[in-house]
Amino acid sequence: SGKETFGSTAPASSSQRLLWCHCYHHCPEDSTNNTCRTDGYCFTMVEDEGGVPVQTAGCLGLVGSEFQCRDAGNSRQRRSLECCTDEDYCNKNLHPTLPPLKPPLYVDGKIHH
Amino acid sequence: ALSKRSFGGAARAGRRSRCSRKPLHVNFRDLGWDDWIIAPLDYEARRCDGTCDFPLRAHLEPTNHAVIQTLMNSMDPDLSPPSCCVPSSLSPISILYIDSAGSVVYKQYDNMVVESCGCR
Amino acid sequence: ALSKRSFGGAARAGRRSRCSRKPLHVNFRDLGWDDWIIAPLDYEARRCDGTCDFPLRAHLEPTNHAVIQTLMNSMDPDLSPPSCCVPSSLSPISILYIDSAGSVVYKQYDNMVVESCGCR
Repeated sequence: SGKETFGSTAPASSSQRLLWCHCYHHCPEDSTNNTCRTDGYCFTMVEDEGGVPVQTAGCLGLVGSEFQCRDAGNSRQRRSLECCTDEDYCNKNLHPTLPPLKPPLYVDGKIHH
Repeated sequence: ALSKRSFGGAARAGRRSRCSRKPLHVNFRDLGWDDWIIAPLDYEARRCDGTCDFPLRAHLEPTNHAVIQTLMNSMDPDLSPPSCCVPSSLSPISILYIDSAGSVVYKQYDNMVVESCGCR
Repeated sequence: ALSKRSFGGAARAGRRSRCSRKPLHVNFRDLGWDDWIIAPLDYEARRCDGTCDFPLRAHLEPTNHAVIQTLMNSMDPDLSPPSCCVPSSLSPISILYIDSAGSVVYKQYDNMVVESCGCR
């Protein structure tokens, strides 16, 4: 699931100012000190990887951000993503939590959902 | 020690790395082209490889379609494959060669070297 | 009877088809976006899929790099994967939606529908 806190300010690009974000795991090749820049949004995401919550963060471009920040409501991957744009490094203050586990479908007829 | 939430390492064990540039050394002699190419006889072309996972980062410059396709894939991989990691910007090289008339020619060939990769 | 040179049929048995457009129906309700998108609630986005085999045909508009990469792959698949079948031209759609301030907005989203595929 995704949450977009589009914030009061419009995305960076409309005022031609690029937004700095914190970046963990898969930063751009030319990234320094775990930072990146974008015309769109900073994000932080937590996803369930084999039972371990793994957090990543970085930059999303303005193109496609309305879709990515909302995420697919029923992604098979258990994850939660939040976007922000109000200030540089705003994703430092984002702490998404994993959505609850979906109850498994029991096929022996006891519990069906 | 890892915090309760572990930050993904550079490439988590067993997981294919994310879309990025990789080396690709092209040797024209190996291709059997040293009968018409004088120089260079090899060059670093690089290539793009790796996964295009959600969310597609800004530096991968995804199109709206690539974003939608990636979301459809995370909803149900059978619906659609993920978007593909391909060159998003390329640069030229110049080659000195002998043309079919036997003349020596020095020509720029566009889009020969990967400068950046993206998900499309 | 087959001539000495058999011309490949539309798709030789068991072989993945060549790079071309395939259907991809996107349903915004399935994506859980019917809480902000008013219309359309679904559209045909199409996608690109299939092999980028040598020689890369003209309609696939390969770059020089894609041609070189394809040749390297046919020389030795371990050297390089083939080039990838991706959208080469896309078209927009317009969406009527409710923005985060609660206003109804009608906006054109570029690059939402695949018009043609190419090898890159």
